[in-house]
Amino acid sequence: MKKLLALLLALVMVVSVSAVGSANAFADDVKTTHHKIGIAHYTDAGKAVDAIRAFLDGISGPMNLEFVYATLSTYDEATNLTAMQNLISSGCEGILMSADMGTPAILEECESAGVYVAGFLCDYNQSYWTANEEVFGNEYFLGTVCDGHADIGFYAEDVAAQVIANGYKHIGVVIFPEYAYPNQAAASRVFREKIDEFNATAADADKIEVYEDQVLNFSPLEATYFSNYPEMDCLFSIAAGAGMVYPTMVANGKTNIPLYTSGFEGTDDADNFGSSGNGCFKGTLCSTAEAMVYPLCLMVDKLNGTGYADLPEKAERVDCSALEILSDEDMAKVKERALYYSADFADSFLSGEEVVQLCASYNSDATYANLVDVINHMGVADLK
Amino acid sequence: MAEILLEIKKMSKNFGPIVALKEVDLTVRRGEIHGLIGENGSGKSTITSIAAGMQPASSGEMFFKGQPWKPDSMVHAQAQGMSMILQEANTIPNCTVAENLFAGQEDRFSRFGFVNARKMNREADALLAKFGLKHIHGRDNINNYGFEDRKLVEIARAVTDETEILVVDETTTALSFEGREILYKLMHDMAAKGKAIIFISHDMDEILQQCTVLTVLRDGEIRGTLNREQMTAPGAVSEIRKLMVGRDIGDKFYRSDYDPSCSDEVVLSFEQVTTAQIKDFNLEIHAGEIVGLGGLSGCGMHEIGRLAFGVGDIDSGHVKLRGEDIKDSVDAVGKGIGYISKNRDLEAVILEAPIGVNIVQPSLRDLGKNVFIRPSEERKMTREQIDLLAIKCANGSQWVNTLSGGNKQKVSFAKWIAKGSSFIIMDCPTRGVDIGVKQAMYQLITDMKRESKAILMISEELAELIGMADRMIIMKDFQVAKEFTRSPELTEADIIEYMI
Amino acid sequence: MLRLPFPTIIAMELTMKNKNKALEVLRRFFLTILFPLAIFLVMLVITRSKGITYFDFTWEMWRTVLVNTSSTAVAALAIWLQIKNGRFDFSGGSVMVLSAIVAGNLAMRQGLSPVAYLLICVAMGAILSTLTGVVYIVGRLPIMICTIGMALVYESVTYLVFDAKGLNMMSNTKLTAFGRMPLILVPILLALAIFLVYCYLTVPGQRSKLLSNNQQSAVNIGVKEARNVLQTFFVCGLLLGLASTIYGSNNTVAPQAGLSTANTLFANIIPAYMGLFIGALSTDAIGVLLASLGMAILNYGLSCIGLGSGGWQSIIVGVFMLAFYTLMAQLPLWKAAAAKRKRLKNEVNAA
Amino acid sequence: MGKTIKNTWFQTHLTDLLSYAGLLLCIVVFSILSKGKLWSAYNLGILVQQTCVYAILAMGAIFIYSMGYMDISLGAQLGVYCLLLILITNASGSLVLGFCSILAIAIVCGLINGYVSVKLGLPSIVTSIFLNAVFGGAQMLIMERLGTNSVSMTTKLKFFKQMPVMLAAIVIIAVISVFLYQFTQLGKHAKGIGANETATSISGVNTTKWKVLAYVFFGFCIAVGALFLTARTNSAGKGTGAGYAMDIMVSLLLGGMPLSGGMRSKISAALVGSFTYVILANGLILSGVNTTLIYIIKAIVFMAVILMTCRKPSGVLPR
Repeated sequence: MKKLLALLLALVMVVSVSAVGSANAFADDVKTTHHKIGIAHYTDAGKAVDAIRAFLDGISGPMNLEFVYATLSTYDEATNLTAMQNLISSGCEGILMSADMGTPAILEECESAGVYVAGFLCDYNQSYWTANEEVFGNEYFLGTVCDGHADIGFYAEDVAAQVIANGYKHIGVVIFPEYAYPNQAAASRVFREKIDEFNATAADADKIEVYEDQVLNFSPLEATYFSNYPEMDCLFSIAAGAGMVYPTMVANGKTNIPLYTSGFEGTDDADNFGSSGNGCFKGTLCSTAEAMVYPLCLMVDKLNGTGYADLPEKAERVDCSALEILSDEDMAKVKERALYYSADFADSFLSGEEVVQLCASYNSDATYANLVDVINHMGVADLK
Repeated sequence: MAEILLEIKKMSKNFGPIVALKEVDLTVRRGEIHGLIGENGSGKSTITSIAAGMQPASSGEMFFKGQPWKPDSMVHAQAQGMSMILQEANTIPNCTVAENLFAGQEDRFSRFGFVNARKMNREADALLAKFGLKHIHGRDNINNYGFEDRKLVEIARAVTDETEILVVDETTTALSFEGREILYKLMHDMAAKGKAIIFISHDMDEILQQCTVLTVLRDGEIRGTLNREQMTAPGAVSEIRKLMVGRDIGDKFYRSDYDPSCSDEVVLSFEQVTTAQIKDFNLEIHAGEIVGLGGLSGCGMHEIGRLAFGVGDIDSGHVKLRGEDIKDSVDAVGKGIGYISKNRDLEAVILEAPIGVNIVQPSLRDLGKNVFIRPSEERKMTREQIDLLAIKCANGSQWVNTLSGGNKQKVSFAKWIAKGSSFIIMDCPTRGVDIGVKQAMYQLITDMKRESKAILMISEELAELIGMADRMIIMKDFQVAKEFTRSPELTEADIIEYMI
Repeated sequence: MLRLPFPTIIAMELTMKNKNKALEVLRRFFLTILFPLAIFLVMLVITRSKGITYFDFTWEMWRTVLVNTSSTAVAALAIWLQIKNGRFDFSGGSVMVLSAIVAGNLAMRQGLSPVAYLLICVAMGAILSTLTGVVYIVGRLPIMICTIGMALVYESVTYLVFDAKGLNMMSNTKLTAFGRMPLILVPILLALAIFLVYCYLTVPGQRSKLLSNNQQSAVNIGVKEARNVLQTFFVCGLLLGLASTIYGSNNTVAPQAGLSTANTLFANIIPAYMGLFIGALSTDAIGVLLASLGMAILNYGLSCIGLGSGGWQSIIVGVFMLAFYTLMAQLPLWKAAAAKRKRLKNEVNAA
Repeated sequence: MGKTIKNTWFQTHLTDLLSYAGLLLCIVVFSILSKGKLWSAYNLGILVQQTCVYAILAMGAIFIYSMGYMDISLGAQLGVYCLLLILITNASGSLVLGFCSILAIAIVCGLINGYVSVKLGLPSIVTSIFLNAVFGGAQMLIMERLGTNSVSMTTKLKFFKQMPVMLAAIVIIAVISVFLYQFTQLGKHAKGIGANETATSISGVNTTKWKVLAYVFFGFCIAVGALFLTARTNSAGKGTGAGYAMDIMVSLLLGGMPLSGGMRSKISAALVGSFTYVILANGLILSGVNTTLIYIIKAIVFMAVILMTCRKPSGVLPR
C-alpha cells in the first residue's frame, strides 16, 4: 500500500512538474519566461558553428529559450535582410546576428517589426565607423560583443616578443584590407613598433627585417609571395591564416616557415601546432562561443521588460576574452577543456543556471558590470 | 506463284483517336518489287515502319518467312532480314564512312572493347565495292560526300546477304540519275535472287517502270492491287490516281495553257554573277513569269535560288530586284521576295510552333510597323490562308509538327502568300507531297502567275517543270546548259541529254 | 546549341598543306604549342620589365604552374567529354565536391593511403556521375535541366555528410600527395589516357561519337543510347573523380549550396572550349591540356606583377578570353575573304 | 493527322498547369506547416519585397531564355549597376540622374552582351562566363577602389521599398513584358529564334537585331531590378547580386520555362517561378525546418517539379 502511495505521489509530482511547462522552474524561486530568439550567423559550417549550437542547446532549457537559425552573408546586404525578415516572420522576438552587412536597413526593418537585435562575435566595424548613430544609437540594437578584442594590438605585441625570442630575422605580415579590418592594420603597426624597438638596441647581425604588409583581398595568398621573399623565416598572418595562407604554404612546400595567425579553426591549425604535425603553426587567436551570453542576456532582459541598473544608455560594443594560443600547453588546454574545440556543453565556462543568474530579469542582483566581467574571463588561463 | 515472304493480316494502327491503318492485309512474295503508293497520310509508311520494327502495331498479325513476326527494333528486324531505307538523311556527320556503315556492330571489329579501325575500314571498302560504290572509301569522313553518296552508303548499310525484304521508303527523290540506276539495279538483282522489295514512291513513272506489283492505299485502307499487266494497261495512270485520291482528278494536273507570255517588267535579274563556283550567270525573270530551273542535284540550281534570296557570297556581279541590289535575306523579304526552302522541316517552317505563328512570321514586320501587333489581324491572316490553301487542321493554333507533309508545305506557301511577295523562289515545292496536294499547289502557282507574280521554280522533277514553267533553264556544272520555252511538244527525253 | 563548326573547318583547312611528313609534323607541333608559348613569352617580357626575375624556368614557378594546369585540365577534360557528346553537365562541379568530401573524410578517419583516397574519389565520382546518368535516362529530362537538379541534390548532400564540415585535409601531406608535384602528374596522365582511349579507341567511345553527331539516326541504326549514355557518364565520373582527387588535396572544401558548384565547373570550362581550337591540329585532349597550361602561365604571370587576384585579374582574364574567341570567330571569315581575293585575282589574270 | 482541339490545348498548356499547381501546392503545404504564419500581413509584405527583384529579373531573362540562350553574368551585372546607382546618386545628389545613368549603361552593356553572344558562335552560356568575369572584375575593382565593404546611398530610397510600390513595379514590368512578348515583334521573334533560328531568318527576320534587342530589354530589367535591390538595403557591396544568375535559372525552371526556349516560353513562368522560389525558401524557415535540411528539401522539390514539367516521354533522350 505504501509503495502504491509513493508511486502515486511520484506520478503527481511528474504531472505537476510537467504542468508548469513553459514557466520552467528550478532553483526554487526563479521563473523564466519563454522566448524565441533568432540566431543569424555568417556561416553555416565549421568549428565555431558547432560550439555555438552546443552552447545554445545547453542553455536553452534553463533559460527557457527556443532558437531559430539562419545563415548570413559577409558581403551581401540583401541576403542578410532576407534572412532577418524570414526570422522575424517565423516569430522571433529578438535576433542575434554575427555579420555587419546592411545593418542599418536591417535595424529599420526590425524597428518597424518591433524585434530587437544584438550582435555577437562581430565588432560591427562597418557600422561603428559609418553608421554609428543609426546602429548603436538605435533603441532596437542592444549592443555587440566582439570576436575577442576590437583592438588586437596585445596579440601583435605577444607575437613580436616570440619572434624576438625565437630569433626569426625575416618576417612577412599578411592582413586583410584596412577598410574591412582596421584592427589588423593597426596590429601590424604595433608589431612593427615592437620590432623597431628591438632593432634600435640590437646588434646589426641580429636586426629583424619586417616585409611590407601583404594585403589579401579575401582570396588565398598567392604562391608568388614566397618567390618574392625567398629569405622569409617567419610569417605573421593577422588575416585568417588557416584558411587563406596555410594552404598556399602547403602547396608550395613552405610549411617550414613558422606561422602566427588569428582565427583558430581547430582543424589543420590544431593538428600542426607547435610540436605536433608539421609544426607550422606557432600562434593563433580566437574567442569563445560562451561570449554570446552578453547579447543574449541583454536580449532576454529587454524582452522581459527589465534591465540592469547600471546598463549604459547607448548600446556598446564590448570586448571579450580571447583564446590566445601561443604554446603547446595552451593548445593542449584548449583541446582538452574548451567548448570551442570540443563542442561539448560540459566544457562550457557557464552552466545554464549560471547564465540565468546573469540576467537582471531573473536575478535582481545581476549587474551589467558583472556580465562584462564574466565574458572577459574566458581566456586560456581561465580554462578549468 | 512464288513463296509468300511477308504476310500482314488485319493490321491496324491508331495514334490516339486517329486511325492510321484500318485492318490492312498485305502479302509480299519472293521475287516481287512491290510498290506502295498513296497520298501522304494514307498509311504506306506506317505499314512498312511497323514491319521493319520502328513502331508496334495496335492490332493484327504479321508473318515473316512463315513465322509470326514481331520485331522490337529496326536493328532486330534488320538482323532477321528485314531492312529499311528511310526518306530522311540517316547518316551521321563528322564520322567516317566505315563508322557509319558499321554503327551498332562495332563489336565485330573489336577486341576487349577496343575498335580495330583498320579492319573496319578494310571491310567497309569491300562492302562498298560489292555495291559498285568504288568511289566511296571507308576511312573518309562522310562530310566529304554529297547527299546522294550518303544515301548510297545507307543502302549499303541496310542491305546484307541476309536481307530478305528491303523497304525503300521514298529514297529516290534524294538520288540523281546515276544513283537511281544503282538502286534500281540492286532492287532487280535482289528480286532475281528470290528476295523481295517494298518500294514506296510518289513518282508515278518510277513506280510504273520498276514495280511488279502495286498496292494503292488511301486513308489507311487498301484501295486496290494491280499486277504488272494492269499497271501497263492504257489508262492505268489515271485509274491509279483515281484510286489514290478517291475522285477523278482528270487531266487538269499541271497548267492547262501553253501560253508562255508574260509582262515585260523585269522583276529579278542576275547580272554577270560570279561566285566561287558559278561564273558569269545571267538571268531575267519577269512579272507573271514562271521560270523553271532544272538539272541534277549538284548542278548549282539550288545555289542560284539562294543567291536570288540574297544568301551567299558573290565575288562580282549583281542580283537585283527591280533594279535594286539585294543585300541579304532580310532585305530580300523587305523587297518582296519569298523563299520556300527545299529543306522544309528545318528551314521553311517552324515545326514546334502553331500554324498561325508560321504563316504570320514574314508579315510581322508589316503588322508590327506601329510596334503593336493586333492579335485579331494575326488571326485573320491565318484564317484567310488556311481557307485559301485548304490546310487540313483544327485551327490556326494547331502545331505544324502534327500536320502531314503536304499540309506543312501548304503552310510554307501560305507564309509568302500572306506576305504578298511579288517574287517567290520555290526550291522543290512539291517534294514529298502527294498528288492531291500537288495538284492544289500547281493550281496555286498558276493563280500566282495570273496575279502577275514572278516565280522561280527549282525542281528535280522534269515533268513538273515541263508542266508548269514558261521558260525552263537547265543547268549543268554551275552553268546554263540549255534554255527551253514552254511548248506542248517538249518531253523529258528532249531535256535529259542536256543535264547529263 | 553546343556544336562548333569553326574548329573542324580550321582543321580541314590546315591539314596536310605540306607533303613532307616530317615537316608537316613539325608544323603541327609548332602551331599546337603556339598558344602557351606565346603567353609565356608575352608574360616573360612583362614580368622582366617589372623587374621580376623568377618568371622563367624556376622550379617554384613551374611547380605552381603545373599544379594549376593539372587541376584545371583534369576537370576540363571531364566537362569536355560531356560537351563533346552533346551534353552540358551542370552537375560536374557538385560531383567533384561531394566525391572529394566523402573520399577525403573517409581516408582521414580510416587512416588510408593516398592511393586509397584516389581510388575512393574515382569510385565516388563514377557512382555519382552514373547516378546522374540513370536519372537522366529514367527521368527523360533535358540534360541541362536534369543536371541542374542533380547538382542541387548533390550540393545539399554536402550538408548532410560528415557533420557538414566539408573537407579540410590540405595539410595532410601524406594524403594530398596527388595534389602536388610530382605525383599530380599521375591524375592528369590517367585522365588524358582515359579520355583518349575511351573517345578514340573503344566501341562505346565510337558509339557516343555517332550519337553526338546524329542522335536520331544513330538510334535508328542500332546504337543503344541508354547504355551508351551510362557508359559515358561512368567514364566522365572517373575523370571527375580524378579531378576531385586534386581538388580535395588543394582546397578547403566547404559544403555548397545554391548551385555554387556550377561556378567551380565554369572556372574550368574555358580551357575546355579553347582546347577545341588549340587542339585542332592534334586532338582535343591535348588542346585542353595546352589551353590549361597557357591559362596557368597567364595567371602566374599576373600574380607576379601583383594582379593575381581581385578586380583587374578578373577583367584581364575575361577580356583575354573574349579577344581569343573574337579572333577565332573571325578566322573562317578571313579564310573566306582570302579565298575570294585569290579567286578575283585569278580572274583578272585570266582576263 | 490532326488532333482534336481539346487535346492540343491540353498539351500546350500542360506545363503551365503543372507549374501553377506547383505554386499552389507550395502555398497550401506551407500554410499548414507554418501554422498560418505564411499569411501574416508582415510575411506577405516581405514575400513581395523578396520576390520583386527576382520577378523583374526573371521577366527580362525570359526574353533571353526564349531564344534558347542563357546568361550567368546577370548577378555580376546587377552588382555593378547597384554600385553605380549608389555612387552616381551620391555624387550628383539626384536619384533620377543615377537611375538614368545605370539605365543607359545597362542598355549599352545589353548591346555588347547581345553582340558577343551572337557573334562569337559559342554557346551563350560560355560567352556569358566571359562577361561574368569582366563584370565581376569591375564590381571588385569598384569596391577595392572605394576601400569599403559596403557603400550606402545618402538619399534613402524609402519610396521604392514599400510593398504597394514593389507590387506595382512587378505589375508594370509584367505588363510591359507581356506587351513586348505577345504583341510586338520582339517577343514573337525571340520565340521564333528559339524554336527554329534558320526558318525565322529565312522568313526575313533580322535575327541579329532582335537578339541584341532582347538583350537590351534584359539589360533594362536588370537596371530596374538594381534599383529595387538597392532600395531594399539602401546599400551595396562586393557580394551584391551574387547567386542571382543561378537563382533566376532555377526560378524559371520552377515556373515551367523550357531552357531550350521556343514557343512554349511564357512570361508567366517568370512570375510563377519567382514566387514559388521565394515561398519555398520563406516557407521552409517559417515551418522551422533545420537549415541543413532546407537544401535537400529544395533540391527534392526542384527535381519533382522538373520531372513533372520537363519530362519528354518518348523518342531519343532529350538534349
